[in-house]
Amino acid sequence: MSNINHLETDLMGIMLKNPVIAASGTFGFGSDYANIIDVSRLGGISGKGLTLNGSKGNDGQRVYETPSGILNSIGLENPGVRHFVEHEYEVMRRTGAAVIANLGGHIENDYLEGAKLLNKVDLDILELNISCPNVKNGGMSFGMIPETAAEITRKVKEVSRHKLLVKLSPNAYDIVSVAKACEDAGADGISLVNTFLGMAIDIDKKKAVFNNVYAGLSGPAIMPIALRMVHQVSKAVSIPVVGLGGISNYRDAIAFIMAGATAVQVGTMTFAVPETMINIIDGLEKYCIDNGLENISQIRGII
Amino acid sequence: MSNINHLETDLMGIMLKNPVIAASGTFGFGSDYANIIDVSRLGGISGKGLTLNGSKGNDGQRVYETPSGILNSIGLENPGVRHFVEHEYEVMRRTGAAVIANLGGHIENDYLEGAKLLNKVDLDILELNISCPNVKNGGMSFGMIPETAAEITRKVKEVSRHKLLVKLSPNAYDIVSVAKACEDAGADGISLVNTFLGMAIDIDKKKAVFNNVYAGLSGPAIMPIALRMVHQVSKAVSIPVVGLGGISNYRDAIAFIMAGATAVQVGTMTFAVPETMINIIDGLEKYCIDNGLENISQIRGII
Amino acid sequence: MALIIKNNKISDNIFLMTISGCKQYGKPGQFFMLRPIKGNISDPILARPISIFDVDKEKGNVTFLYQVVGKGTEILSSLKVDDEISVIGPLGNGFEIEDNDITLIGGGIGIAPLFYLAKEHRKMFPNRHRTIHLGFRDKAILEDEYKSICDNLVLNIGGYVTDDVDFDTNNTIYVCGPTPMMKAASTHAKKVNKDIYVSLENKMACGVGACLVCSCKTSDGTKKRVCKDGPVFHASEVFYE
Amino acid sequence: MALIIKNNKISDNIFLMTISGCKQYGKPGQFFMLRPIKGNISDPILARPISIFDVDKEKGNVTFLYQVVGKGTEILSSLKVDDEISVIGPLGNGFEIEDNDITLIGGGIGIAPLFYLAKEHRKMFPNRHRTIHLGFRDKAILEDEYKSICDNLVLNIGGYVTDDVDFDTNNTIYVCGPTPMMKAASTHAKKVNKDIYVSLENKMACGVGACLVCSCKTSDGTKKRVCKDGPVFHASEVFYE
Repeated sequence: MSNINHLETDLMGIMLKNPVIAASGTFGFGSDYANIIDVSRLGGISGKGLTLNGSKGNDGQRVYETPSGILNSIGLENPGVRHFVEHEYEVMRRTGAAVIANLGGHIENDYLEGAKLLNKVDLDILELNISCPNVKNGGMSFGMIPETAAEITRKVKEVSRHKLLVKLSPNAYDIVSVAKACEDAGADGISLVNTFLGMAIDIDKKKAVFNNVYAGLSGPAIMPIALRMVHQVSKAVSIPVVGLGGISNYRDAIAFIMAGATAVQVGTMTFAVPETMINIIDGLEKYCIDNGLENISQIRGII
Repeated sequence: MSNINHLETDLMGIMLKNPVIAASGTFGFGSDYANIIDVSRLGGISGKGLTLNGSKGNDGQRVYETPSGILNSIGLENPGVRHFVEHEYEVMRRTGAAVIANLGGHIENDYLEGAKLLNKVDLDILELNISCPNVKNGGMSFGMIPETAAEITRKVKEVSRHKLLVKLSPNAYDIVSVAKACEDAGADGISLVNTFLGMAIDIDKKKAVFNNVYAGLSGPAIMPIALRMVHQVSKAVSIPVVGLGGISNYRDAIAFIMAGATAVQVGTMTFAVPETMINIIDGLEKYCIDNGLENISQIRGII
Repeated sequence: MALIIKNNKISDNIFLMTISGCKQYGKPGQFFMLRPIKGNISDPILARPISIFDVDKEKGNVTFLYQVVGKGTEILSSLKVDDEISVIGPLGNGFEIEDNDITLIGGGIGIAPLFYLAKEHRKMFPNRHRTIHLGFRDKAILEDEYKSICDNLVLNIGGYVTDDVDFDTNNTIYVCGPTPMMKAASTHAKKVNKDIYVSLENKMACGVGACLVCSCKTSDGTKKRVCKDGPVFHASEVFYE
Repeated sequence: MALIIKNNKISDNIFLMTISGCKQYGKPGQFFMLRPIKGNISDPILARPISIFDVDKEKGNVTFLYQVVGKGTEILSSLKVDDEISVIGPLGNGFEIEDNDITLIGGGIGIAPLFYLAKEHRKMFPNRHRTIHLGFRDKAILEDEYKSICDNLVLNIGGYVTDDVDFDTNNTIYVCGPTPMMKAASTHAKKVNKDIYVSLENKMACGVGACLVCSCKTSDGTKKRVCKDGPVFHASEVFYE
C-alpha cells in the first residue's frame, strides 16, 4: 500500500506527498512532535506564526476549553523571522514534510521585511496570516475587508519569491469577497479558516478569562461553519483552497476535499490525539483504495 | 427560597418572573414539554417561528449532529399566524410563562400582515426573526446588513402594538452595526444569536446532508462566539439584549448576563436535557443567595 | 435518571440493555430517548430514540434492543452495569393492540418493538393467533425468544421478508423495519385493499413533538411528527400516495 | 493506549489511578497527558497533564495521584478497571536527583511527584537523609505512604507549610504545590542565598512544546515552556525578579 499515487497532491505547483498539513501554531517548527509521531509522513508543516522581530506573546491565561473546542490567546509568541531563517528552517526541512512558513504582522512594513528575509530560505510555501490586528486601521485585522486584504497580499507577492498562500479569517465581514480580492491581488492559494473570535468569562472571578477579553476559537465545534466557508470560497475562486477548521479524522478531511479543498490542515485535534494526522493519511489512502480512486483529487469539489 | 425578588426581570417593560426563556423553534408553543417539565416555572416561551401563511418546511433530512452542536434545516415548518392567533396563543398563555411570538417572512408584506394579525392577541413580546432569506434581495437575509434590518424593524414597529424584540443573525457582515441600526429603527430590544450558517457532507452518498446544502448550527459548540457577540452588542446599544447560543447550565447563563444580557434563551440543550431551563433557574436563584445579590440584574454587564 | 441493569452484546453491533428506575414503563410501540452521556458533556449532544423491547413490571425494568450505528449508540454500548443513564419517556403513541389474530413483520433492528407487542397481545388475547415474520440480512437474532411468544415464526435471511407474507388476510398486520421494507409491505397491502400498521423511524432531536425535526409527509399532504403523532401510523396515512 | 488497572477515590476529589501498557515509565517530575475519552469524542477535547506518582517497573505500571477539578478529571475519575485510556508521555524534564540530603515540600495535590522522587532518591542514595513537609488545607492523605519512604515527615494542616522549613540548609530542596506556596518558598530561599527546585503547573494544550499555551516568564525576561523546558525549574529561573 503505497501513498505515492493515491495521495500525491499538486498544491499551487508544489508537490505534496499527501494533502495533510500541520496547521500553523499547533506544531511548532516540526521537531516537538518528532518523538511522538512519524513527522516525515506529513504532507506539509506550517510553522509557528512568525513576526518580523518576534514576540513574547500575551500575558495571562492562554487557553480555555469550550465544548468540542478551545479558545486560545497565545498572541503570536515567536522567535522572529531572522531566528527562523537561521535556526528553524533547517530543522523543518529535515522533517521531510513540505516547509511552510507562516508570516503575520501588525504594520505593512513588518510583513514586507519579513517576506524579504524569508527569501533567503527555500520555503515550499509562504502562508500569509492576515488575521492580525492592523495598527494603522484601528486594530481591525487586515483580513476583515477585501481592500486591506488585497493590498497586503499584492505587496507581499511583489517582494516574495515564494508561492503565496493567504490564510483568511472567518471573522471577515464577507469571506468570499476577501478571497476573491486576494486572488485578484496575486495570491497563489487561499487557506481558511483561521480561528473564530470568541469569549469566555470566569464567573467566579467576575472577569474575562483572557487578558485580551476575546480569543480565537478552534476545534471540531466550528467545523460545520468552516466547511461551509470552504465550500463557498472554493466555488468563488480559481486558485487552490486549503481547508481547515476542526478536522478530526479522515472523514472530516474528505468532507473538506469534497467541498473543494486541494489540501487540508489539522490543528487543534493534534493536541488531543497526536496521531490524528497519521490516522487521516492512512484513512485517505484506504478510502482511495476502497473507492477505486487513482488519486484523492478525483473527489475534489464534487459537492 | 422564593424566586420573586432574586430573578424577577424587567425586559423592555415586561416583567418576567425570571430571565430564562425557551428559544424559538425548540419548544413548540409550550405544550409539548408540559408532561416532562414544569413549564409554568419558565420566565418566557418564544414560540415556534411563524410565517404569515404557514409552511410545510423543508424536505429531506432536517437535523445532523456535529461535535457539541446540531445543524438544523427545519425550514420554518409552522401552522401560520392565523392558526397561532386562533389556537396556539391561548395554549401558550395558559403555561404561565411570558408569551413571545416569533415572526419571520420572506417578503416585507408577510412580516407586516403577520404583525397586524398578531395585534389581535395580548402577546408579551413580538420577536422578529430577520434571518430569513429576503426574496427581493437575491435571498440575502434581512439581517445581513443594517439597511434591510432597520427597514423591516421600522415598518413592523409601525404596525405592531407589541414590544418588539429583534433577533439578529450571527451571519451578518457586522452584527454590531445591524444591532445599532435596529435600535435606531425603533426596536425595543435585541436578541442574539440565531443559528450560524454551517454545512455537513455525507461522504458515503457524496452529497450534502441537507437538501438546502447549508443549515443552521446551534448548541454549546458556538457559545464562545455567541457570548462575544452579545458582549459586543451590549456595549453598543442602550436597549435590552437577550442572549442565546449554546447555553447549557446556570454558569453559562451567568456568563451571558455578565456580558450584558438582560435575559437568556435556551434552545438546543433542552432537546438533550429537558430539565436544562429548570436547572438554570434553580442555579441562578442559588447563585443570588450565595453571592448576596438582591437581584440577578446586579451582575448584568459587569464585564 | 435510570440505572443500567444489563447491557450485553448479543450479535455484531446488536445489544440488549435493561434499565431500572423509569417512572413509567410504556406500552408496545412507544420509545424512550436515552442519553448516553452526562448532562455537562455535549459531544454527542442529543439523546437517542430507542423503542421498548420488553417491560418487566414486577422488577420495574425496561429492556431495549438496539444497534450500534454511530457515536451515540457506541457510547450507549460501552455503558456498564450500575452506570446511570438519562432517560425521557415513554414517548410516542404506541401500537393499537387489537382483539384479532395478528401478523407481525420485522426487519433487522426493526424487530425490537414487536417482542413487547406480541407479549402484550398474548396476555390480553391469549386465544388469538400470532404469526411473526423476521427478516435479517445475514443472520437471525433472538429467534427462540420470539418463538416463545408467537404461535408461528417464519424466518427470512437475505431475502425480502415481505415476500413470505400473505397480506390478503383478516389478521391485523404490524410492520417495523427499514423504510423500503415498510413501503414494500404497504404496497402489497394496498393491492388487496388492506390497511396495516407501520412503525416509522426518523432522526429526532427532542422526541416530544417540539422541534419538528422528525416531520414526515402524510398522504393528504400535511406533515406529522413521527415522535409524537407516531411512531405508529396506518400505512394509508404515510405511504399511500 | 493504556489500560486502567486501578482507579480509586482516596479522599474527597482525590484519586489514585494505576495504568499498564505505557511504552516508557518516565522519571520523577515527569508527567503524562491522559485523555479520558475516546478519539472520536471532543468534549472535553484536551488531554490532562498528570504527574507521575509512582512507577512499578516489574509490573509495568504507572500510578497517578490526581484531583478532580473539572469536566476532564471528572470523566477520568469515572473510568473503571479494564477501560482503555489514551496516554502521551512521559513528558517534561523531571527532577535532577542529587547525591545529597534532600528536603521535599509538597502542598495539596502537589505532593504527587514527590513520592516517586523520594523513592528513587532512596534507591539511588540510600544513605542520604530525606525530610518531607506535606501541607494540606483540611486533612492529610497518604501520610503513611510518604512516611514509609522518607526519614522524617512533617505535616501541616491549614497553615503555611513553608513556615515549617529551615531553608538555610545544605540539603537540596524540591517544592511542588500551589503557585503562591512555591513563590513563598522561593522568597524564603532567596533570603538565605539558596536556590531550590520548583515544579510548575500551568494549563497545557499539547504537552510537548508545540503550542506555547503553557509559556511562563523567566527571570531574564525570556519565556520557557512549562511542558518541555520544565515542569521542573530552579526557583532562580522563574520566581526571582
